Amino acid sequence: MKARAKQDAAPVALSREITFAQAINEALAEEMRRDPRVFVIGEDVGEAGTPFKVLSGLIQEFGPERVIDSPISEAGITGLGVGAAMTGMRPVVDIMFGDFLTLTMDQVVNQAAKIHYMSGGKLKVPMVVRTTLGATRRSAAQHSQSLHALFSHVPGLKVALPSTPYDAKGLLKTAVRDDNPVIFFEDKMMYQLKGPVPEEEYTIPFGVADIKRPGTDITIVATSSMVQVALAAAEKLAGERISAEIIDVRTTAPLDKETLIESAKKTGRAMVVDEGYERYGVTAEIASVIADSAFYYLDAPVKRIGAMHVPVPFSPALEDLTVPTPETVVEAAKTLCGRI
Amino acid sequence: MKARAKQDAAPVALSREITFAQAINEALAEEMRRDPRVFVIGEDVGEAGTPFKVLSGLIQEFGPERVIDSPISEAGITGLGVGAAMTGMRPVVDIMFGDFLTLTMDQVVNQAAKIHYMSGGKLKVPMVVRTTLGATRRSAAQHSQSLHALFSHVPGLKVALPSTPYDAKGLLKTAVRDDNPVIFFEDKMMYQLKGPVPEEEYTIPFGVADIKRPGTDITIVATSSMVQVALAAAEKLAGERISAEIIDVRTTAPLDKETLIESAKKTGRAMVVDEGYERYGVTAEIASVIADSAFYYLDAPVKRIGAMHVPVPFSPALEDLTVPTPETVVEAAKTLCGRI
Amino acid sequence: MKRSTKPKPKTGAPASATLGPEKLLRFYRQMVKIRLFEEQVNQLYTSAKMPGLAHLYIGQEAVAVGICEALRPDDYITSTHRGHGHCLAKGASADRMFAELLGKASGYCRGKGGSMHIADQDTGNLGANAIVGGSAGIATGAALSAKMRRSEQVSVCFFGEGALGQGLLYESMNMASLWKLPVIYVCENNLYNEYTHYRETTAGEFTTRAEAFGIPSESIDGQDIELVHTAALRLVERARQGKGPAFLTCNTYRFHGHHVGDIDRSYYRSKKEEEEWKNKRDPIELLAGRLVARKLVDTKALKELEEEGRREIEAGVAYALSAPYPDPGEVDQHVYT
Amino acid sequence: MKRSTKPKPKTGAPASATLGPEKLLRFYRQMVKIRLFEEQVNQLYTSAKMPGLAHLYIGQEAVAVGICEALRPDDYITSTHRGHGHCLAKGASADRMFAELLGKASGYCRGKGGSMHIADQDTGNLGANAIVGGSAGIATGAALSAKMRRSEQVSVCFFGEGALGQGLLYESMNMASLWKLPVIYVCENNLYNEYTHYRETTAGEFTTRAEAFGIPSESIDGQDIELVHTAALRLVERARQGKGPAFLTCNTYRFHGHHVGDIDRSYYRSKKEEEEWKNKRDPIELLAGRLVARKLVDTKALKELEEEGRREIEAGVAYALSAPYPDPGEVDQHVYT
Ligand SMILES: Cc1ncc(C[n+]2csc(CCOP(=O)(O)OP(=O)(O)O)c2C)c(N)n1
Ligand SMILES: Cc1ncc(C[n+]2csc(CCOP(=O)(O)OP(=O)(O)O)c2C)c(N)n1
Ligand SMILES: [Mg+2]
Ligand SMILES: [Mg+2]
Repeated sequence: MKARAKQDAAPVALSREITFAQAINEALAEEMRRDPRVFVIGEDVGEAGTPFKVLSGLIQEFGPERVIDSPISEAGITGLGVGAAMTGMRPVVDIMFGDFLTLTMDQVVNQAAKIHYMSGGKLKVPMVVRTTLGATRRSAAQHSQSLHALFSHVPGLKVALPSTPYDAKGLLKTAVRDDNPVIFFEDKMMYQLKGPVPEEEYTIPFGVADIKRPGTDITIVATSSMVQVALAAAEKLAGERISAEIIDVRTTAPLDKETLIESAKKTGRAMVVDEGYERYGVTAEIASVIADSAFYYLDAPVKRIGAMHVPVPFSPALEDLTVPTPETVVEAAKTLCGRI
Repeated sequence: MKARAKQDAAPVALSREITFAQAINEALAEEMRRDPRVFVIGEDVGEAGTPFKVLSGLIQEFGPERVIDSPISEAGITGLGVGAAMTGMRPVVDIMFGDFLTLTMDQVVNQAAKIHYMSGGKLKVPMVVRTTLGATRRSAAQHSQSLHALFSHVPGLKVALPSTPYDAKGLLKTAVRDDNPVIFFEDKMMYQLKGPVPEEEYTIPFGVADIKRPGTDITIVATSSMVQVALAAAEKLAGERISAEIIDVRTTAPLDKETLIESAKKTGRAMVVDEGYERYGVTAEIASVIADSAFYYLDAPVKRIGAMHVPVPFSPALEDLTVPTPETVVEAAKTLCGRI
Repeated sequence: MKRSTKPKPKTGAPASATLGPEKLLRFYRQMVKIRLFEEQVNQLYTSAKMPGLAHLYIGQEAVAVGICEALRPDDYITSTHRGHGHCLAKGASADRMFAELLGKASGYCRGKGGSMHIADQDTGNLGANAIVGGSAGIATGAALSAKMRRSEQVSVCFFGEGALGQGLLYESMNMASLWKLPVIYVCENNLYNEYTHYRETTAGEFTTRAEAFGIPSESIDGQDIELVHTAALRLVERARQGKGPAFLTCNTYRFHGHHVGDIDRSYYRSKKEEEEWKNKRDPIELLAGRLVARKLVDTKALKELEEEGRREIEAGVAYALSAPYPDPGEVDQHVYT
Repeated sequence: MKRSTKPKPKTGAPASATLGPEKLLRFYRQMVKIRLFEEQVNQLYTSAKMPGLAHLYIGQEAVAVGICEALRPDDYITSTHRGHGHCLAKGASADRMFAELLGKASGYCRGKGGSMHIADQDTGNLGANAIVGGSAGIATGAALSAKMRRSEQVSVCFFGEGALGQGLLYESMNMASLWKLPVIYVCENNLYNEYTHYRETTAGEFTTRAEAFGIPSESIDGQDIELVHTAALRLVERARQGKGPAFLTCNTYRFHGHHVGDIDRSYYRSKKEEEEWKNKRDPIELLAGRLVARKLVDTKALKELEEEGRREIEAGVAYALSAPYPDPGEVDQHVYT
């Protein structure tokens, strides 16, 4: 299983700790209180509060008119979301497992992403699709994928991938306020991760990477729960006197190229860790961006670590081999730094 | 509009020239004659022979039992294809525009791609999804996309992108004979492109890139019609004494890394040209592969040229700006070679 | 989702209204305008002045006009690849539509959408859609939004019978029925999915497709604008009163090819069939005949109305032809807000 | 697609057959085996011996057994996330199923599929599917294939009533009806889509969903295996004779939670409802009662049959527990053929 290291210190001094799931819940509740146009639609989002219990309590506060239990119709609810968003509402569509996004692709890729452009800027689709990613839950091939690369590829979409409770709350609030369709990926293995989250209102802008741990020898760019894996790896690397700088992109679209490039220029070595499939995935874009702009500063090729190119196997004996772990990241980092 | 340069000399001396559309038609007809399990299903594939007239005549030879006119149900026909493929048939599913693949994603990504693996190697899905890509036809945002990156990302799928009539025929025959699901992309702007195709039977293996034009100064890797664009660019570059090696990957999955890397090592400069969106697209993977393995041989960062990150606009005044052209490739190549 | 409050009816003509002469003359004008617009589009195509293709609405005018005339300006419609008629009927003006079709900056979508994506927010047109059936969710979502906002708006989803092949339509109808959303599904059955007769692609009966979700469903002659309009008034009013969705099949015919380039049609439909529809079932001729028979107007007056329409169309196309293309710098605008 | 040749019937029991004692006893044994298998699965879960989750079929046994007993070994089924019952009923053996559930190399899918993806080609099981409704196309495609190969095979698509929310089902039924494909859609209505009652997600009546596509549709008591089996015999025979698809709703109930971890269910269904089904509508008890009442068997004999089943299950789970995991080298095998 992916290591779930405790999160790094958040930017301000904070005493309160809540889970990733609570952070999501709070963000939605606050946005729904703030803006009556915000509503949630999805399967078992009502009384059940989703199978992950992430939305528990929302229906009690906001009622079944704003927390809508839907039929098992992923394409349909996404389509309804698009139409509602175009006409003055701000829907948050809940797609239980990121794997089911495959059913929504036409509504997301051909409709939501393109309507603003196709209408010459007149119509807009302020919709959030909240969904999950991540393996190692023994859920097999159709409930374990990390498909964010597919959406990062499509113009008109924004893609957010929080890695801590703090980021989850701040990014989700930004997503709800954004006038563009946002695909918001939550690693289901992180829901119980605890971390500091202030009581006060805050949002986190899209397109601003976060240096989760500063370092000097190697840049490790990571996404979602791989940030936690990278942080765990950094801790081990520190023991071997390799100082790793961990950068969380937070949003793959928009991508904060500058922060990545600057770090790579500084350290001269870069790695990208992501739980999506490595081939034609997010690591390829990020590695290319770094390799392009930091070319003359790099001491070694940018190393990519993504998921193995296999449908996620059920057997624990196999599944754990398919995703990056602190150990594989440490190995790769050491090799990159010439320590093996 | 993308330049449609005449194709390079084919490997053997050939007198007969046919169009890309005819090559596709011949490949299917030959495979259907050879193997009674092969059949075609899609919208208007029968009497109409598809809107592009690519399948004209097939229904006359093979009858409506093997050239099946379907309802407008992209997900449905793909699903039927998967089931038929699992039970002894070899369906060729026709998805008129590559943009409509969004409707088939669950059947392709969650079913076709995974069934062989999930069943521990027992079931298989020998299905071909034939579809189109390419802009500059004034068809706007929902009929112009080149979505092959989405499928190249998914384990279990193979993705073929022929760039000449010769390759179209040879690769399609291979696709039909392959026991895995293959997504086969035809640039609709290339259907009238003519080129030499032998009368004799031949197939082209997957995962073998083709050096369409040898060169020494710069490697230009391209896909689909961008190979034609690159060849036109190479011709212009030759006039400026830059010798470009044009490599057609022919299949993005599997990818013939070796040929690309060897070429880049030889020339020291590499570019990737693809009509899909550049960000998180095919150029990112190919550039990363080259940047990784040819790192110590490269004189400059690998340059990527993909489609502009916008939904394809209708207006000709805008659409032509969004795709790579021989001119943009020439410019980039010259810059890369330090000539500007 | 459970709904407790029912918005009480406020507007909309009573469904039983007999259609007065002004209304009928307005229908005539609107239908003629669509006809002339489309003929002009065809000419732009054949004279190579229009980029790409277009799908003409000629023959189906009574559907768009009959329905849209039953709507409030702020009611919503979603449209299809064959969408010019819906767009005009909902109130868009010809000049900016032509500009859009020619890819000009003054087009409704700044030339970015073209024929298959014309949208006009000001008249409630949420856009044509080039994905068959692709707007079923959007129209239903607009109805959900109207209900949530208690705006008493109604949403109309236009689609061809080919869209009955798309699963999204059924997913959407299920939710519309469950939540009693104010949406009318208008199925324009013009007999063909591109080049294939609907009987080869469509099992069972049309009306039952919606009834399966508890949605009342009717099938009517789509060439008779009085019939279409009367049905629309009734169903729209019903929806506005919170009584839920309806499904209306309008049986019609496209007089031209699937798109402007579809000239040789003999392999999929007979000349005879085409002639019969054109000669006996032209919605404009049918209404004209009635107007004259009922002595509401004479043929000369009709001719004048037509000339008036022609002038509008000619001015519109002239405007569009001389309008400038968008600036190259617009190409990457509007990807994000 | 037009079909001219109609395969002539060759096999299959006549639909009017009265069910003899051997057949009923076999049903009993099969249902008990499924029940015991699932109880064992629950135990594996609660004792933390099984990775992940599983969706128990307990309470629905009469459906899988009643249907599958009407099929030939080479007929096809597609199954769901709640698929152990279908798999056993179609002929798979418990030991290799347990092995699969534990992720062992000797599992039906070498441990790669697990509970939600068990497939067994040898018994015609094309696989469980973790996408609700995801196998509608596959089952229909298998029927198309059978028809094209003139193999006289029939295909059964099992799904829960939640799958009525998925558009793919309607797209598939339309084609099955158009082309008279030998496929039976078996909708197991166990009242709940996960934690939501089907009335909140499903508009209209079940039977009309298929009738809308011209497919004959019936709704029966899914707890009465004689009823289920008799209906299945009739519909399967009809399909085999080339007379086309059918839709069969079996009204049933899952006695346990949505999955093994769904323990606190009071927020979505009452204890009372559960008890009533368990006490009065248990398909195994119902059949046992009849067998005894008809004096075909005594309770002692039934007990023995149960013990026999228990031994098989216990041997199966023991086998699986001690079976080895797949070699790490298998992880990237079978991605491609
Ligand atoms: C999802 C999808 N599949 C296929 C097409 C190609 N296509 C465009 S129009 C059309 C036929 C539509 O028929 P119908 O819905 O009856 O509308 P009509 O053209 O008759 O107005 C098809 C198949 C498409 N645009 N979208
Ligand atoms: C497409 C899709 N959406 C959602 C889910 C999550 N999910 C798993 S089972 C289930 C409920 C299924 O209900 P039903 O079809 O009635 O089957 P049952 O569990 O009652 O046997 C849901 C929503 C899924 N697996 N696939
Ligand atoms: Mg039609
Ligand atoms: Mg159920």
